[in-house]
Amino acid sequence: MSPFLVTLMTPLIGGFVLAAVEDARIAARINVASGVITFGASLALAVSVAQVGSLNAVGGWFFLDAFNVFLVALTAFVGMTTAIFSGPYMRHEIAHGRMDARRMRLYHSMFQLFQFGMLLGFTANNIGVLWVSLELATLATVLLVSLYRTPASIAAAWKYFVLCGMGIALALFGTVMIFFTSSSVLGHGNEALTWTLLMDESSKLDPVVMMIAFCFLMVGYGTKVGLAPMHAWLPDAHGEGPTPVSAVLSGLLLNLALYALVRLKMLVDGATGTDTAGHIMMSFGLLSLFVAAFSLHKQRDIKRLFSFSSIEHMGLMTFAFGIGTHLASFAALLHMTVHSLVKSGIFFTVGHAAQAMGTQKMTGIRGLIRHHPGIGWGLLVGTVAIAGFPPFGVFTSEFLLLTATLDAHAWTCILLLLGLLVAMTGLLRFVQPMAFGEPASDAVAVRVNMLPVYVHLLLALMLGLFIPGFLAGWYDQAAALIVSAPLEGL
Amino acid sequence: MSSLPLQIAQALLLVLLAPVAAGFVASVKARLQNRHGPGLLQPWRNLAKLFAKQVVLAENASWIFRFAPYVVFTATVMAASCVPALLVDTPLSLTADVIALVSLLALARFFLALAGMDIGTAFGGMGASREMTFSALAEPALLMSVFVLSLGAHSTNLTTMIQHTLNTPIMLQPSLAFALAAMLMIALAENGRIPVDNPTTHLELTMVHEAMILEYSGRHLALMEWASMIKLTLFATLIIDLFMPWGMVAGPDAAGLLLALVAWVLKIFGLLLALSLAETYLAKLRLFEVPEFLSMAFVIAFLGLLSHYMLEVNA
Amino acid sequence: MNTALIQQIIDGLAALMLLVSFSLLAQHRMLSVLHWFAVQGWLLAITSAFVAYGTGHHELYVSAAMTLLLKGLLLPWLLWRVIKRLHVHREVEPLVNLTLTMLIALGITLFSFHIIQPIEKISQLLTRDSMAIATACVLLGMLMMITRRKAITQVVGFLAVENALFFAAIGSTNGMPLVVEIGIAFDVLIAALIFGLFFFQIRTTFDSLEVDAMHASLVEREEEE
Amino acid sequence: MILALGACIAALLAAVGGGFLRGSLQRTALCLLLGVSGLLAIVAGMAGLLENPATLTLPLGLPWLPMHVRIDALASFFLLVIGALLTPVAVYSQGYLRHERRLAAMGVFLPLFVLGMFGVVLADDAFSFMLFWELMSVSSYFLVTFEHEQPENRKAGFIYLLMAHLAGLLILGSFAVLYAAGGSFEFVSMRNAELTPFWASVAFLLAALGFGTKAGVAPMHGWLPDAHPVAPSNVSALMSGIMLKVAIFGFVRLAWDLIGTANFQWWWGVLVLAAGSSSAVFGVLFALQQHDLKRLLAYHSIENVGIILIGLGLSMLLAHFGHPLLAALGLIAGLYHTINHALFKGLLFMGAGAVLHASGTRDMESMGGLIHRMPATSLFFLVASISISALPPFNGFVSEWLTFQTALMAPQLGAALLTAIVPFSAAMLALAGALAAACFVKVFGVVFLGHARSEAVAGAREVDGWMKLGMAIPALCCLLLGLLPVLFVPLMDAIPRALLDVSLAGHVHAHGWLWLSPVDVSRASYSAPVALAGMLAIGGLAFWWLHPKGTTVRRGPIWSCGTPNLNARMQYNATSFSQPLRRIFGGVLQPDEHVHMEYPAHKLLTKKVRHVLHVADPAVRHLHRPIGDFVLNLARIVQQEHQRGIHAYLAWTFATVLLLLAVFA
Repeated sequence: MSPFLVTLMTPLIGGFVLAAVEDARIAARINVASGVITFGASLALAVSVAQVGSLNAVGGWFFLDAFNVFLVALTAFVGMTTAIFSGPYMRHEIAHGRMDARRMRLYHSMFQLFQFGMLLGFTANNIGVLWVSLELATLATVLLVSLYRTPASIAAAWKYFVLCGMGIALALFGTVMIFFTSSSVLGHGNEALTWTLLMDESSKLDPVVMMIAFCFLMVGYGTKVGLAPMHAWLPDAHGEGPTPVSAVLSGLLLNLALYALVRLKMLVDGATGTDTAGHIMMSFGLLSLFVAAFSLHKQRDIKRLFSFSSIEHMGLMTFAFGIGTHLASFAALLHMTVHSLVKSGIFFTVGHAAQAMGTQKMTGIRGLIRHHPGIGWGLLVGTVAIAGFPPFGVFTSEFLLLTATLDAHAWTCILLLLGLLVAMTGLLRFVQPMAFGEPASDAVAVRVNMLPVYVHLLLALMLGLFIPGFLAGWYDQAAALIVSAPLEGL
Repeated sequence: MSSLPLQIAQALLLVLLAPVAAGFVASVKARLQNRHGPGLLQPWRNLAKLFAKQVVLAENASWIFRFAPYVVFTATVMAASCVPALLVDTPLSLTADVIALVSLLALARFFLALAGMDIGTAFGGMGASREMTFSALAEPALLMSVFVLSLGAHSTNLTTMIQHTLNTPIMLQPSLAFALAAMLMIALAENGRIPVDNPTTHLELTMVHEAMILEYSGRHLALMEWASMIKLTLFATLIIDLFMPWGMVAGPDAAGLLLALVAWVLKIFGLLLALSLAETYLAKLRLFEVPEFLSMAFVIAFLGLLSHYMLEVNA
Repeated sequence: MNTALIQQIIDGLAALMLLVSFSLLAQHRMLSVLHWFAVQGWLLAITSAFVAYGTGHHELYVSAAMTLLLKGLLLPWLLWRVIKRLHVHREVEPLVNLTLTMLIALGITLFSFHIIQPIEKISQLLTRDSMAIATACVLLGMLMMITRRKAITQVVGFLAVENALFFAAIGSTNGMPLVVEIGIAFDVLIAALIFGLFFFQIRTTFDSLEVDAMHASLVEREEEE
Repeated sequence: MILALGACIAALLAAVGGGFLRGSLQRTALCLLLGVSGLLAIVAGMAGLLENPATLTLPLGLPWLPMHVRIDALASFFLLVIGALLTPVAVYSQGYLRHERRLAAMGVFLPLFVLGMFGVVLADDAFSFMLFWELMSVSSYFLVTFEHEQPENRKAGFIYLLMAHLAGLLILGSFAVLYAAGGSFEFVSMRNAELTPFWASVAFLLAALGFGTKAGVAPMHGWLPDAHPVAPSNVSALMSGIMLKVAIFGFVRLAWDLIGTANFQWWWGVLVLAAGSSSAVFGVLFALQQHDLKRLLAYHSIENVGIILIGLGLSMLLAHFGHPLLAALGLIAGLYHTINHALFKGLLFMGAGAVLHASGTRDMESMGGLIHRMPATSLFFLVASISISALPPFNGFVSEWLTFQTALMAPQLGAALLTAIVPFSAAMLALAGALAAACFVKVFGVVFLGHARSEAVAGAREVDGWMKLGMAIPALCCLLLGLLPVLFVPLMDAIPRALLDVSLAGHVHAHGWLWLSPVDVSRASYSAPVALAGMLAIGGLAFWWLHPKGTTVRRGPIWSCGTPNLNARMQYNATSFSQPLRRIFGGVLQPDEHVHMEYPAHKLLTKKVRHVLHVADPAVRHLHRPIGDFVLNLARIVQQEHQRGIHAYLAWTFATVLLLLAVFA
């Protein structure tokens, strides 16, 4: 059985198995095991892809190139660490009566199904299937967000569901429109939705239709990326769901949506031959950056805080992909990686912090370093990393992004810098008092599992200091795929 | 080069003459106030008496208090010995140009003020505070006038400046006039003379210099007093060197030296006469009018600078 | 029948589709909303059947059948049960009064015609004209979601959008590939189920289906100190 | 080169050691390794100043941009500066940290901080420069918030990191401009970049703002007086002593080396000169009003950075008007003051740390009379005070004297306006110097002289040998650098040779090793050795003459104008000392000063007098607050949009679709 099928099928099977497992402990183990298998397989997959460049699987329904294979590996990795983290975390939740066995079953199986949706989306070669899988992942996470059954969580899930449902519907409409024009080129079969073929024929597609389609796709997938002004669902969904879910939402789901957007942008560019689509993405990116940066200053809930930071970073990536030069795409891909790592790491820490202090209110969280150095430093260092300070990878990618911007649109640099500064202030003003100072009296000791956090931060650190050759190679190829221009200058 | 002994002799002369000069000022003022002043040598007698007396120290005086008089004295004398009085070109004048000279005096002032703070009386602190404040305000004005003077000679090296003045034909230079005015005002402030400070007062609230040395006695007091007298003479000599160096000799020949000596003494006493007149006819300023006095000095010096560029450069 | 006739029939159906979307917006009573929604489902089924017949894409018959079952019968029935079980108030409570909604709806329709009109010429399909209608229907569905207060009306709006999409797929592109169709249908089904699930949760937690009630809970959850 | 890297590695090891060891072993390892690293840096610096530049490429960094490392004259000099202070501080810390619990944080971040500074100095491409620069900022942030229980420390740290980040971004912008011109991040290609005057000015302004912010130049200094005092004293010593200098280094590197003297505009120099003079005066004026010892020293850092900038600004002007030799003089003056300030400010902070250590307070109003209890500390502190007051024969004077001499070259500039501006800024420099002297009379007088003003201070004890040694070394250096500039300036000569390709060495000791002469001995000359020797001779004579045989002194009570029982609170204190200046410069300081009097019965029978004084920093009042409020208001507006219901959000999406369609389709 090929590594690809293992990668894809393990979560699916895992999902159905876990739906049947009663005992939460065993379920957690299976969860981890499935994560590990998936990751291993995805690594094998990555290696094989690295050898042959790109490969089609299952009769052209799936295909892998440098762009998505590393995203697959990343997804599998974060999924694995999240599974590892969620074990003790969820046990604590059960112990404190926020969860029961039945919902744990739902949780585990949905978690795996979500993974399946993600991997399916990344590997699908058919933009229709891509849409379906994104919808699948969304539906799975909707159930996860409402897991606690608290009024707030249900309301959040509802908001998430309705807004994303609407968004996704628009995306579908965009897809239909693409089909509308492509069917006249590639006939009425699946070919008309197969990305690789579309890419080859993209110049033949009707520019006007493609532009309209892109408008719908932009708003539709943009909603799921969490771009302002369609981002309203994101803070609630992150804030109310269980922490592992927040971690994968921020770390993975947004990536998938952005991935879809970029894939389709490539088609649109091919059709229109202008970079209007790029400019649209850039403006959405900047808008989100600013909205998020300023919103950061007014948060009360720690998880909402970091979800706004996710919006900010998604804005950055969208902006970078919008620029569309090789360097920019490279930066965006790098940023995608480090953001997933660091942000999910932060969410792990935040979850533990909230458990330790018994609240998600930032006013209630104090003196983490004194109370539990692991959590405190984890949070502080994580924040420093996400705020774009070296030697962490976020700094590297933002550095590259800035230079790319300077090459392409020098003056937007100023906006970018302003946004980054405001955002960094907003994060720090809240994190500092939480990490520092004397802990609150009613803080409880928690069994924490900081290993995933440290692993993530270390990886981000490594990416900040030097990018291993194969990874750089991937980014390079991927960037080359996104823009068929060679890496010049540097 | 036999000028090193000459140099030392000249320095000695200045140091020994200083008390007499102070005595001269005192007696002239006495005359102007229709009193029989003490003789010219009265300061010398005072010093001799103080040197003989035993020192009484406050209980909590630290080594700073005992160390300060020597620093003040030596720094002042060192400065004095760098100033050409008779000879234009003296080896030691290379040691310190005008700026370094001024900062030697600043070193003396620094320790004087520290000594004032050492005992921990209100007086000492008050004196130190005021002294440092005023000197700080005097500094820019002083530097500015030095700047003006250096414009002609392109140098702050006293010897060069003197030579420049000697070699250029006597002509009225407004910039120099401004600089002189500023210099005189600063000299008054630096030496704690009326209208800035009254060296003879012991009225608590008006003392500046006296307040700092209030606790001194015996040889320490003597050194302090002597240092301030030397400083007075030093400034007089400095002004002479910068503005009216005529009569100074380049090489050591007996006749020339004698002439130079006479010229120098006359000029010194001339200046001091002017000083005593000023001190008699001027009233002491209120404390917070002093800053205005000094800033006026600065403005004058700056005008000197401007007038140099406006009137003299292209001329 | 000749293609011209089918062409006219399909255009007629498209017109009906638009009409239904408007009447969905215009309803006062919950049940009639459901009725019109069911009608929309039937329309879709019929359209796809005709298209299948007209174009000879026989897999479209399958999707016609699916549509009939899912959107013509199952979903309306589900929603109907929900209303019965939860004793939802019979009135539709609009945020914006109906006349204004209608005006906006007209404007939107014009707008979508303006947008789509230039691109319809590029397609040789006998059903190309319906693209504009489909766009209009999508936007009208969204309008419905925005202007109705009840959660359940939002759902109907959502499903109406889905229908419009489907109509676009059938009408203007002679149907998406079957795999995609099935996938989409599958998702819609799940979505509907989840909606149903939600209604009970919302009902039990908020004892009303007012969206604002939920929002209030979120805000106060955030404000609470 | 190897040595320099050795220094970095030692620092890295120190970080590891500091992180993982525990107890006294941790402290020892930390201090030992830091000391070693400092020594290596000194040697490397010396070697680098004498040898030709060496470059190296490390297998780190971006795939297509490995880290480039280069040790040239400028880098070597700053290595020397860093090492010269790092070594004594390491020795000092061995004693200072003895009573410090929870060293872990400091153990990691102190060495990383040092490593960051080394890295900045050695970097030869923009990426590694920025990497190490930010590393320096972040780790120093963690050091500032080391004692994070006090909220004010956290606030200080926050402002500090914010400003540091701002500075970093500005510098990044400047690099970006150079990158756009040169096409690569390597300094080599930036040096050869063709710059239009406009872009050169943009790059320069960005760099000046960025490095100025980091160096604490007024008015971007707001973070400095808060951040430096709250850090542990050994850290404050490094921050004030070296970190600000690293900012100076960055400025010189960018302006002189990368942008290049050929691109200088005349107004750049004026700008730097103005910034320098204003910060010099501003810094010392506010320093005079402080009564928190370390805060006072922090303000003096602002002053001294200003002095350095005056030298550099003069150099820029002279370079622009084609007097490379004089420009070299200004550059040397500025850099000479850089190392001087590193030494004496480090020493001062260490002294302050010793006092804090012994008396447990930073408030000068409760100190006094420490000279009797801490003789050694007070001696070293006195040395530092004389040096910073720019008095001969110590080092502070030499550099300020050189700066004056450069200023005296103003007539060579030609342009009439400048010939008036330069003397004015020189006068400001004089004012600043004299005020500094006043300030340190106040500091030394209030802290070490007089009577103890509190119990804690009365019970203070002298610090241990490590700390004494740590303070002795820089004190000695202050004296040596003051006495033998003639030997040191030629060592620095490599820098102007590299940046302005002129050599000053010949002119400096044209008249023999005794006499320091800026350009030509007939212009001006200064000989500290002769002056010192002369003073010793005269003093010795006087002493010998006045102490013929066993002259005794009698101790007696203070003369108190007859009032009985004087007490310690009747002394002049810090606040009263600076009262005249507070009144004279009231316009600048805008002090908020009230005297509350309580009269029980009659105007003449005063019961209680309370004096309230608060001098707020204008940067905070007129810069930080307004900007902060602006951001918060915007944030409020954005937040309100997030308080709406789901319909509103749907409407947003809807509107977006319509907008996009309307615009793009």
